[in-house]
Amino acid sequence: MTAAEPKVTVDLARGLGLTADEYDHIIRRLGREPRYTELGLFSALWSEHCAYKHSKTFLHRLPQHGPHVLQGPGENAGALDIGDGWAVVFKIESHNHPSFIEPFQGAATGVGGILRDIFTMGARPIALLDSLRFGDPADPRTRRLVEGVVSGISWYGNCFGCPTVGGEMAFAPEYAGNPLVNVMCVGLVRTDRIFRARAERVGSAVFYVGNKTGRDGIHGATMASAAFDEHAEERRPTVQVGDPFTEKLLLEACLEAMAAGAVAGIQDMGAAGLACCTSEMPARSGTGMDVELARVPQREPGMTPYEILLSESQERMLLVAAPGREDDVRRIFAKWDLDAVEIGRVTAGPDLVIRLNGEPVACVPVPALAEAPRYEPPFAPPRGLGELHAFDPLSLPAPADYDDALVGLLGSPTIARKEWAYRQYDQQVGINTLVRPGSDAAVLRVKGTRRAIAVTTDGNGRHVVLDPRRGGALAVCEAARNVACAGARPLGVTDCLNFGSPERPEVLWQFAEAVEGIAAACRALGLPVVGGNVSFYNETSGQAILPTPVVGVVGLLEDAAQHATQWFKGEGHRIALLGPGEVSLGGSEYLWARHGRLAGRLARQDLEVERRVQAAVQAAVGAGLVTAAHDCAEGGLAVALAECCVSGPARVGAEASVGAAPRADHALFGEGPSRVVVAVEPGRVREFEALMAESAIPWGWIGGTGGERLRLNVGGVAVVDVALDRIEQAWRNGLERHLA
Amino acid sequence: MRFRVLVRLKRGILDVQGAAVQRSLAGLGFGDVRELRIGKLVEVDVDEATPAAARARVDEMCRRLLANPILEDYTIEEIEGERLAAREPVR
Amino acid sequence: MRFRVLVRLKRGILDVQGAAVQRSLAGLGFGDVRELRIGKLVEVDVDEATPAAARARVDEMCRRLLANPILEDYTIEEIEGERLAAREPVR
Amino acid sequence: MRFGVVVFPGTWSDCDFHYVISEVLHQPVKYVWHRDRELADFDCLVLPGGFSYGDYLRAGAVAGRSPVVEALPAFVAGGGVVLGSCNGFQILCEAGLLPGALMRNECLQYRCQSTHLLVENAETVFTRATRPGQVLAMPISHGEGKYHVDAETLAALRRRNQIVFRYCTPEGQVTRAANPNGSLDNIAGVVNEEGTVLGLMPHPERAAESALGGTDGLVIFHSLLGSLVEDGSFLKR
Ligand SMILES: Nc1ncnc2c1ncn2[C@@H]1O[C@H](COP(=O)(O)OP(=O)(O)O)[C@@H](O)[C@H]1O
Ligand SMILES: [Mg+2]
Repeated sequence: MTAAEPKVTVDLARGLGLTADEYDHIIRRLGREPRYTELGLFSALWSEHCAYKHSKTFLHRLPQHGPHVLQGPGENAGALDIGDGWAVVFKIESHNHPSFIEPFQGAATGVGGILRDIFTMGARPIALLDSLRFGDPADPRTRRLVEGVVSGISWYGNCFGCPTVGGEMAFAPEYAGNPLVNVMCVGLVRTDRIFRARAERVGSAVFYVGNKTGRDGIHGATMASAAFDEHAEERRPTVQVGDPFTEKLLLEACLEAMAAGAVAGIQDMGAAGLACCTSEMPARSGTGMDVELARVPQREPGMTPYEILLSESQERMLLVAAPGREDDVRRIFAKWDLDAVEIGRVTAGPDLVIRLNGEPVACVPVPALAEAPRYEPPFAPPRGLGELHAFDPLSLPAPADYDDALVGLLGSPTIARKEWAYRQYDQQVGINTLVRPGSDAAVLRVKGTRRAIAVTTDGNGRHVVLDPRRGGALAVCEAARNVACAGARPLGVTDCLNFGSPERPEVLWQFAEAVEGIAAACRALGLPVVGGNVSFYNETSGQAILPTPVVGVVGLLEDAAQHATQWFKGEGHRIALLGPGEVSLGGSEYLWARHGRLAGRLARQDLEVERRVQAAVQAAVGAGLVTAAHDCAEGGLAVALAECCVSGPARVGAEASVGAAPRADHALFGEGPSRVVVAVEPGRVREFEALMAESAIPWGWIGGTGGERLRLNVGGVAVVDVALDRIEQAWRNGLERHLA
Repeated sequence: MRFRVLVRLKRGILDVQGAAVQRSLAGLGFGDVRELRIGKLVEVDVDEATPAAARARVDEMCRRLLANPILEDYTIEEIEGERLAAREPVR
Repeated sequence: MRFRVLVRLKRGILDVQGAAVQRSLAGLGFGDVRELRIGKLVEVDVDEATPAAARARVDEMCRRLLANPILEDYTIEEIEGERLAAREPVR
Repeated sequence: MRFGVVVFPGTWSDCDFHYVISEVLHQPVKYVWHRDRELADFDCLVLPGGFSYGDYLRAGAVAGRSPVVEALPAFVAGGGVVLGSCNGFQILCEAGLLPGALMRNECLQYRCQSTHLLVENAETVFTRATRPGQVLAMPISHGEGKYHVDAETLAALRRRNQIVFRYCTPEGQVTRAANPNGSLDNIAGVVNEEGTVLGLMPHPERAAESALGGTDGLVIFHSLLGSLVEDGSFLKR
């Protein structure tokens, strides 16, 4: 085998994605030329994906601390204390590239990966959310991607048995060559039972558990090395295939082994597989590891050390056993029909020693692998931003018929109801789901307590491209506001930063600005970022996606019964609009859906007002003063009101009026931060008014519920008067119509 | 003309189904199964002038829809018989 | 010994998946497909002394697990070749 | 009443049934491992939903041949009753303990949604607490729930009143639109000839608390509890 190993040169290193400088750096660090397998370790661990070479400097701007934080970034997932001895563990991950290559399996394995991140912390996953972006559904290729991705998520999540309770699905041509598949998972664990990816005690046995290793997803660079013999075709890296059944067994076996006290540390074999685990676990603990690859369960004959180390076969973990508990590990995994093989030991370090049949094939100091170089390449705003900002949306013609304009917007793919997707997802397994998909945030009870959590994801690439800093902040604010509308206090954030190539100055600028915005909003709202993911290089032939930070927020309800949903519950309720009056058509869904334009300026945002609005909504829901609460997001006030009318089990009409505006479309479809629609029963109006006064936020009554129509007046003029039936038709069937 | 398309996972791709079925068979006492792989069977009846044209047509269908080139290989066999699946089953 | 088991829905049972694939093919311009049915392919390698014994064994697997007699028929064919699915794919 | 909830590899509604039986109904309940054959401790066994063995071959096929399922006929002959929901129903059909088979949904997609069930037979131990013609709201969550039997068996099922639930509109109309998966005759649940084994695709355990959207699923449990007579046997139809 060693005979077939390619000679290590700077060209080979380049072929594996390392730069010439990095290659020199490796030689200096080792004091010699790396061996082939060693080079493989470096290429994987120093990749952008594992090492955050281009993003680490910026990510340090994000606030990571707070009173509830039990675990911040750096572990498999973050953890927050939610009281009564429970912690919520959560994280979001991207699987964009694999999903483009093979939508079904790519999305499925994305779900698998994030589930493992949660249960390696000792938590039982209780909810998934999927945040998706696709190109124009008029393109049949996009439709195939959508179908593949949604059915892949459905298959994996349903088979595994974790409900998918929320997410997003938006469409824009910039995602055509690069769809986004971000999946968030939330789990629950006792605060004193959180596990970490550590390899602390020297001499501890290191176990490989789960599925066998194949040549799945190995760095494409192996292809070059396989050209040395006639088995090139067989060695080709292959697409990763998900196995949710084995994952479910892994979950049960891991949690059982943890409960039995047989586990000291554990990590999911995700990106860069065994290479990543065997270096990251000792790196966190200041130890080393000595591993025998011949013991690794293999699915295919003749795998090289390089392949075994870099394989990304799914449903596998590296587990460090508690001292003397090796047999318990074996017994528990055998009970669940899983491989659990001792492949090595924790050593005093500092080296990671990889052997094949006893012979070392790699011997590298763990810190060298963990300390990838960091880059701070130049960044600069893209040209042309000024022109985009200068565009005045009111230079476009106003709609001749506002009924049609509203109905058209409601039926547009990004705004239409997403039931076509989420009815394919089990939303209830675990019997915790108090609010299912279809409201601002999903709400799940915490059994055995009075509490519940609210979860959501949000992000709007159009906002970010026009103003990355404000767009980043808006994503945090919208997600937190969604959770507040459900009645929860936002507790913490996980973020998935989807951008183009960081080697392009304008992309890196967008990234830096967006992170700055996210950080500012998190600080203003008191939200720590406890985990996340950076996905760069989302571009096809030089066309980058819209810069898309997706923000996941978890919030807490002290009383599960006091939650709200977005739809009107009955007639005769008064409708209030909370938050500032300023909106803008710049970057709005209306501007895109109706005029095909992405330009203009975003509305200003005051983070202190945002904080107070969220607190006011949460207090109003908590006190039982509102019968519905809905955030105004894409599509503005008109779409929010229409959704309040038709998204519930029974339709309820409404009439609302807003003051004079530059133009009615600006008032109705303009988007702005910090705005929430609520409904209040007549008997609670006084109490509600008192609470609003106390909250010191801008707000006002705008109308009432009742009837079979939605009527909207701007500056005293009736502009919209549509039957709910028409609204519902457009909105409920919109997505299916576009995907048909 | 009737054809049978056999669609199989490429070598090296984890055959989740096959592995699971092999394990269950072993549990049922069929430990003598050395290997088991699961694929798809597509039987198709096409209207074409010549057998060669028909086969080319089926091949095109495979490339366009029936097989996923990233995960699967396929083979095409011509079959005899009156109607699809009307042959005598074993039972 | 290697066998190929073809599992098909019984005649008379609506093959919804097959019909859907046929429709998609028509949408792609393959309107010349007269009929299309989808089934399962199970390729299995068993260790037995004689071909007859091996075939009987596979038949037993079908009856015990591989096919559901309420919905499905199956046929068993012996196959040649080195390894399962190692035959030359069309492409 | 002593309940057992059977756990196969890949089962996921086990914890939900366990929770409802112990926390909502306050009845004794234990988990039963799929390799167990010793079932004398139980009056009622629940085969819950999930993807046993991944459902990789056919839904319920592998679990239908497991030790605990092989022990079920004797359990039933000894006076026990069995409730199979979702994957549990699929398993009971695969094992031949109930007639018919469950095929891929006609829409070829997984469906998680609420459904309404018309009670066709209110005389079984599982439905005694209902009225004939009553409509129950219970959610479904499955990809393979299209019930199929041959014409002869269907006639026999009707004759013997073995069809217990059919999908219907909220008003009780058995229509095509109310059928979420293309099931023959809108069939959602059937019992064996003796009336001691019930299989249904919907999830009664997800309709057992008002906070989660309804309590209609509890009538099945209330029926069972009301059917258990003093000597520990069940009231026959
Ligand atoms: N891909 C998806 N998966 C699951 N739920 C989704 C998905 N897309 C949207 N939803 C749900 O549909 C509802 C509306 O989504 P969205 O328009 O993004 O709401 P909002 O603007 O209030 O955040 C939410 O409950 C959301 O969770
Ligand atoms: Mg949103």
